[in-house]
Amino acid sequence: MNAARHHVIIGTGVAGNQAARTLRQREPAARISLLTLSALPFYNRYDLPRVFRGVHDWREFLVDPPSYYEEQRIGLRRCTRVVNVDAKRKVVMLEHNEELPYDTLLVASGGRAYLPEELSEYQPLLDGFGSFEQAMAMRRKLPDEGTVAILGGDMIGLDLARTLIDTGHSVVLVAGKQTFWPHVETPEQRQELLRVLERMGIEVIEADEVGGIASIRAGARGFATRRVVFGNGRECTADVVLPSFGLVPSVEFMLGSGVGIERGLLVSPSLRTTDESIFAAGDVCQIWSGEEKRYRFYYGWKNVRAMGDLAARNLTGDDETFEPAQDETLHIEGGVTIHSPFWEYA
Amino acid sequence: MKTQPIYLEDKLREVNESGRLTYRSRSMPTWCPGCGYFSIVDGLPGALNDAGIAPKDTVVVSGIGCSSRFPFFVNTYGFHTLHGRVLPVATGIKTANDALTVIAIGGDGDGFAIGGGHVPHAARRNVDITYLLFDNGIYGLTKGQTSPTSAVGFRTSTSPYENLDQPLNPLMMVLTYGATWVGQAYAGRPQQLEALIKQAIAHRGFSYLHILSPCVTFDKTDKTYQRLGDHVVDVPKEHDTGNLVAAIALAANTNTPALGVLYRTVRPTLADALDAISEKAGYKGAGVRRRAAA
Amino acid sequence: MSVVVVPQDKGDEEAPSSAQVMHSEDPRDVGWVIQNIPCQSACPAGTNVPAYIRAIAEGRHGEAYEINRSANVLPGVLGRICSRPCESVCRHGWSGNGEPVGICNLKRSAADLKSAGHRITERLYAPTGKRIAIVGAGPAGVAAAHDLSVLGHDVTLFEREQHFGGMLRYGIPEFRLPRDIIDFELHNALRLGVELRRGQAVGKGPDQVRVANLLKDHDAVLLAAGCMAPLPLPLKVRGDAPESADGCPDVEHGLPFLMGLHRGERKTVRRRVAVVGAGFTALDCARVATRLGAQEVTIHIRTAEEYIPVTKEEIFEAKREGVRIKGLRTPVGIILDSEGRLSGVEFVQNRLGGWRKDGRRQAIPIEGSEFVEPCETLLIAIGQKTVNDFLDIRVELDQWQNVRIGEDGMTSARGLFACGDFVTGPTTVVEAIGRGRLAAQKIDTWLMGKPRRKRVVQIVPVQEPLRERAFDFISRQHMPTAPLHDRLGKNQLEVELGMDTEQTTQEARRCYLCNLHYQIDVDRCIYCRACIEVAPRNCIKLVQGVEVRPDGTYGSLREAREWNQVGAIWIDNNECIRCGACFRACPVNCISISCNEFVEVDTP
Amino acid sequence: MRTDVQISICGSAGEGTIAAGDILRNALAAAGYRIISFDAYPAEIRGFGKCVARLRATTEQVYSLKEKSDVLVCLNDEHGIPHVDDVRDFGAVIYEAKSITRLAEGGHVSAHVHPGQIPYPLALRELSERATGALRSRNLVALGYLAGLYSLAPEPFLRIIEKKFKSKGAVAEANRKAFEAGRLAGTQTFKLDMVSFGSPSAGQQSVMLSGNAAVVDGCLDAGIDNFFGYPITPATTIMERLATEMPKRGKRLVQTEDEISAIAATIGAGYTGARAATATSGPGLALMSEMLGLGVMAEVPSVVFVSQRGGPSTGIPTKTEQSDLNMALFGSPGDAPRIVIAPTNVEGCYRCAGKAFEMAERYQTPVVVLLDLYLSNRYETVVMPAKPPFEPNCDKPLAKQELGIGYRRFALTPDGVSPRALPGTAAGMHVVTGLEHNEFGRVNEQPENHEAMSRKRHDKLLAALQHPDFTHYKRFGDEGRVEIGLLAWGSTFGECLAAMFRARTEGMRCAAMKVVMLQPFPAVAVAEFIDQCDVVLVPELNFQGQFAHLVQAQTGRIVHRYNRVCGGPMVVDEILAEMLRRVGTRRQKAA
Repeated sequence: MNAARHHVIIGTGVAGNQAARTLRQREPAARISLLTLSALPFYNRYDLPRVFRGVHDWREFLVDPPSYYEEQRIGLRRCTRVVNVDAKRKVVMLEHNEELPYDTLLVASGGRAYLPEELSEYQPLLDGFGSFEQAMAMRRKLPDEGTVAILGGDMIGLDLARTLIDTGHSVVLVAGKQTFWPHVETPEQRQELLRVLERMGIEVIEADEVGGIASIRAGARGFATRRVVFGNGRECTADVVLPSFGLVPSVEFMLGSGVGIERGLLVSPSLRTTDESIFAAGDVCQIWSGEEKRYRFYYGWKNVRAMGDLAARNLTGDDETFEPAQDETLHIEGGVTIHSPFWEYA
Repeated sequence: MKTQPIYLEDKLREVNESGRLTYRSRSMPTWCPGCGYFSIVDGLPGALNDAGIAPKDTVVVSGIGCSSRFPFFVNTYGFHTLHGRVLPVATGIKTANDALTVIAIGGDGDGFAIGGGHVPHAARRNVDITYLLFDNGIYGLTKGQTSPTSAVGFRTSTSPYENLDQPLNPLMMVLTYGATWVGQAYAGRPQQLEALIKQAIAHRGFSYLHILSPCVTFDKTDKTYQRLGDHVVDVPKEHDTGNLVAAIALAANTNTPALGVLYRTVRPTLADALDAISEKAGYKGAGVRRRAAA
Repeated sequence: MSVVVVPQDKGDEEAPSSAQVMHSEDPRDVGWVIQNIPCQSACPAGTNVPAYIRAIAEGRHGEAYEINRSANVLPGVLGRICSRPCESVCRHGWSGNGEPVGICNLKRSAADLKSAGHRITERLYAPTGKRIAIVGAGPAGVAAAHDLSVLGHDVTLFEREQHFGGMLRYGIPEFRLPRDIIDFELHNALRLGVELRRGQAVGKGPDQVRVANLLKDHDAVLLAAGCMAPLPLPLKVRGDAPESADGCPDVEHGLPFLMGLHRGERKTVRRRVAVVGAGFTALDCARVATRLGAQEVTIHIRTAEEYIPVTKEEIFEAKREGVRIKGLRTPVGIILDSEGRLSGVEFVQNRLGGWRKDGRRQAIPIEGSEFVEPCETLLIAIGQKTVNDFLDIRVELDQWQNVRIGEDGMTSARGLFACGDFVTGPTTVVEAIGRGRLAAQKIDTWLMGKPRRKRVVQIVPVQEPLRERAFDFISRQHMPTAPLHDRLGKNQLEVELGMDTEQTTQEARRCYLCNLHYQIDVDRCIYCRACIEVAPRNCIKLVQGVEVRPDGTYGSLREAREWNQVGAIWIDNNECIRCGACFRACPVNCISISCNEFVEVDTP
Repeated sequence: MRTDVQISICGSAGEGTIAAGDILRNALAAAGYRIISFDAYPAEIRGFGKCVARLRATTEQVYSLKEKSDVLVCLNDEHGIPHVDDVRDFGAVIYEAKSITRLAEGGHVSAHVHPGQIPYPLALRELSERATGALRSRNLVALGYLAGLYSLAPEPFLRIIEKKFKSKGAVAEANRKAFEAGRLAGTQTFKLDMVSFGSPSAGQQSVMLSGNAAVVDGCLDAGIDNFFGYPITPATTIMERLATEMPKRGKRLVQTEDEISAIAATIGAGYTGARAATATSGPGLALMSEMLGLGVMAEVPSVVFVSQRGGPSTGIPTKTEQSDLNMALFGSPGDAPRIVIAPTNVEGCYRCAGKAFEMAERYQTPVVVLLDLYLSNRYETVVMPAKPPFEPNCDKPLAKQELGIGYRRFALTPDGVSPRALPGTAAGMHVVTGLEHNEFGRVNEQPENHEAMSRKRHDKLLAALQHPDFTHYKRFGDEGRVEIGLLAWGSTFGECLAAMFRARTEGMRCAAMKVVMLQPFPAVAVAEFIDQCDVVLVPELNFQGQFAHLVQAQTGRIVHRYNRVCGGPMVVDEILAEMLRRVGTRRQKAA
């Protein structure tokens, strides 16, 4: 009967996909359902800056061809939103009003871009870079040599910035608390790092808070369409404004399930939530760290993939604990290039 | 009027205990939502149930058309025959076995167009069957063409300008054909409909019940719930159901269709006559068909 | 007591004659109302929400205000600071239906938009000559005083503070609840000759009135002294100048902090403020602190943001004002510097446990996971408890050391009643008001020897659907708020500005009017399913069975898949959103609508 | 860029599936694309019947649908799910985003979309209600979405919607709103599929016609005078359209009480020299068979359009089949030779309809035009000839001197056709009868007379094999000797043609021949074709191989049958597979 188990995985990011892969290897007969909000199969989000290098066919970003899921008998459910999880009945409720029963559930819903509450009223004027669709949308909005204002920063945003500079666009970075998220840097390091960014050709503005964002009537070609005003009176203009303040875990749909949640899903070092048959992996979970005596997030695709793999193994009988797969130190080489583990993917 | 609360569980108990549901088949009727036929397919079981006629002793025969889907939705014997040929087949069934309650079902087109030639003969022979005619004045199954009872001026796909032909008056026809029980009902009045079906079945001889029933899909102007609801009246108290002329007069008034029993008389049925013959011919038995029935 | 609001006095619409109105006590009708009007059932004061929202939608704001008053005497107040138990159960918020109706905001709108010359309508009872003393002029006391005075009793209200209102006035900051609103509605509540004794404490001390004497001079005494003592938080003190936490000027309890502020004392905070606690009080402290000029304000909670009993709106506004919330931590100590000033708070890391009986989440400290958060001011708002040491007569207490009351609302001492937070421990304002009214009812019953009023279901036919399907697509109206930069340093500036008439009407239209009861007359139904065809939800069903619960409410319908099981076609009122589509579609008019709601009538 | 996009819309009959397909194909045709389209709908008008509207828009006209659609629109889950498999990789699946009933696992379309297909959830119900306040217009929302997603110009759609619903006033407005709402949603959707429309084809303006509509145009252009009919699927639409068009031309149509009456009246009208016709399906033809015999015996022109459907008896009234061939050819008492022709595509419907009147008149006999549901109901874009290619009068001239006493209505002539005097002709008075008669029309049961007359009635038809300006049969594909030949009739030929071309691309030498004239039968030409093929395959939509029988009987050659009664059209891939199998085994034998 174990063979016929139904493993449901919420999220097709690095973690979810790795988990599916591992599960299939370990339980050839099991049913595996992979749920995602995306309309596309798993693709490499780290690669998205390439849309600015002329790659516009989503198939170029796929990690596995569509046939992979059929061969592996992995039920890939796209455009599917989970609205609730009934842990007692072991059922996932989908937004379109379908009930999906599971034997084991792995939550790998990752995180979405965090927008500070004080900026929430400007939402309509802001762009995103979290998906292929958003990336293409930004690509279409941005004229050649156009300007992107990145609010906050964070390593994902900075990575995009590198590409944009490279492709002849200009970047204004409005530095703030999360500039090097998820790295934690000392004030000294910070100054050093910002200087490197400037050397890369990024205009860095240190502003305490954004006082307002306005849309300027788009004039002749090349005219900026957004004006950002800061608390300290300074201001800048840009074609696209990209808030980039790190990620917040997507957990709303888990509130009804009764499992422990703080910012993310609280899991043991073996990635088990407070519910026996529900695990979590990736950016969505806060893992208890024995030595640090606190729940903490581990970012970076290597960690996330390791979590996916570990969760799958523990779901199928093992009981191992999570070991970070990559160091998170940020260092500068020759005073010119920044090295972040979050930029090293293959 | 006061809005009296209705309590579902009470209603359900009532319906279940009545036993009428046992006369329904399992398959859901597939007519368009709003179709008057739903009312009839609920009425016949009710009537049979009240009359205490067992499903096994009932045969529902139909021709072709929306109405003729009927046998599939009742839990009795059923014969879905050919277009217009319901009465001959029904006659055969009844002639071969008196013990059966035979209900013939048909629409206006099936009964008075292609099958029109059969009606007089079933009537004059006084075959002991009940003919429920669903009159919606249209060919529904073939998506809305004029039928023999479509009103003059009525527009359909085959009379896109207007229908020229005078509508038949089936009631007057069957009255003159010599039907021994003639009544009229309206799908929008389920209780009365059910009562009339019951009487028609109880009648010994050819009983004809004309049922006005709206087609919500193809008739937005003529036989609508709105118009029928406003115009139907009850057969006047003082009407003498033994008076053929009075009955014909009632039937002639199509502006305010009279609901109820129009005519009722007693005459030997086809079976009676045939048995009389075989007795004349010197047959001594108690009636071969009755034995066949046992 | 409460104004009996029936759709009789509906301006334009022709009023149904009393012949059409029927009253029912059938448990199934009672059950229907309880089950089908979730907002009213969830309201501790039993506010007839659909009735007042319908009044608003039809532009009768004054009437809407009265319908509110009939259930809770302070609509304008609750319209601002209610904890909104109703909205969390609103049918419009059910999965697939969108967002709940802004019931609370509408309550406020009714108060804001009623005509200037609005006159209060109340059905008064003849004087009974009975004298009643009430201790404490908080929400519970005031509600009780109002109801009892309406019932013809002679009420005296004792309040320790200089002004009435209790928690309303001293616990809640002005930017959430302007004082003139409190004054106005308290006046209306107590205008029926209630004798007011301000600054008159009840207790054993000198120039304090003794409860024993109150009992002597009155037919009944009601204790509604609330829950005014902060829960103590044991904290280890570490640092260069060890002394007790109480001595430290930078550590203060939230409630006294707010009360002091509202008594007019000058309050200050230093650069970084830590607030511990998870209730409205904690949030208020934090938001006051930002207004007093703190640079960095953080609320530290034992569980997590998702589990704290505060409305999302409050949390959102607090965050916009820069307040941060950190979870899974319990304060265990404070660190003082050489001057004995606060330099940090020591916390222990928690993990989440199961759920407590009260529906709150448990937090379990983890051995040896202590850590320090630097800060210069600590405000402790982890809850309140009752004080009953002022009682000079012995009464039974429960396990939480609160006064125990019986079914009849009376304490172990004859004639001495108690209600509100004083009995239940800390709850919400609307809860307190509900309790106060209940107490009033019980006192009245006890004094008069029998209940004078009873609750019945009134059923009034409604000619046609009162809604359009389009209303269901109106999105929830957002409460306009004061610009962020205006708020700093201004404790008086009200943050929520109130909705204008247009917004109000739009929001009111969103209400499904759950008190409308759609039913199919099974005997006249022809099973044609025209209604199912137009149904916007899975709300009309072919049924073969239904589960009826002991309390008269309907459980799940057993749907029929086969024709010979179809006992009836039925409108599932639980799914029904009162859009009226079926009513309009039925070809034989076998669908009827009635307005079913609770009313109170005199007992014979 | 060339266009070849196939779109399927499926839902329950009540959801306006067919109407949506109709608007879509007309809009696309108006936009200048070539269309072939075939809908399947259930007998129940509404209720739970499943139906599918399918259309293929191309740059040049084609006569068959593709295996897999590029786009699928599901108006409801239950009926949509089975069709998801018929969508190609990187194609689009559009479906209702939310269900109002609680679904069990797998109850929603999204659960069945292949990883290679692109899912497009669409809030059909909500958009329809928001736009119109009712659920009715879901189908229009879906159309708008297609237009938005694939950037199709809205004008043709709006024009068609206006036209289709103008009689219904408010409905048109509601539908326009629904369409616009859907279109907005479409333009706001990020298009991820690999489906796109090229610029439409230039060239002559084509019109969109169904097989039955083409028949009607043929009748009208050939100058039909009278029509008598009784409703029966799938022939009804012929009467419906004629009922609109004939009065405009002062011509007369009567809906009779049954088919017997319909054919009787038709023959009656034919007797007076009018061009008269009736239309029916198998069951109706059965009722008519005796009357047809009378038509043959009395040598009265009449045209009978028979649109075949699944049989026997009431059978499968809403599915296609080619199983009435035998009845059309032989179904009458006695030796009753009549002309039977069967078009293979919509344009053919037009030509055959017109030509049928010519033949009936010239050879004084009933002419049966065999269609089938697939051909009657399918739509194609057709380039209409500038002027009608039909002879207005084909009556054999009647010389004055032949009249008067001794006028021989049934004179034995070399070609067997006797000049007829129409009622009203002075000195032409005579009697026609169903009884055997002599040249004068008087009853005569003498053996030699009966033989002579039987031969006359038979031989006069042979001339039809040379009937001018008419395609009796046609060969396609490779010339000369071929490995395999396809021999087909009626609607099936479109798929055969597609299969044949596919086979050639796969390196097979092959040809396909269509036979339009079924009686009299072009035996010589067909035999010749058969002799040039290593193997001959006869695909047809009946179980008995009725056409294969005919071919073998008429040519004495052996052919291989390929019979399907699947209720739908032939499947190109299956024909191809069968060809490969036949050729394969042959090649093996050879090797």
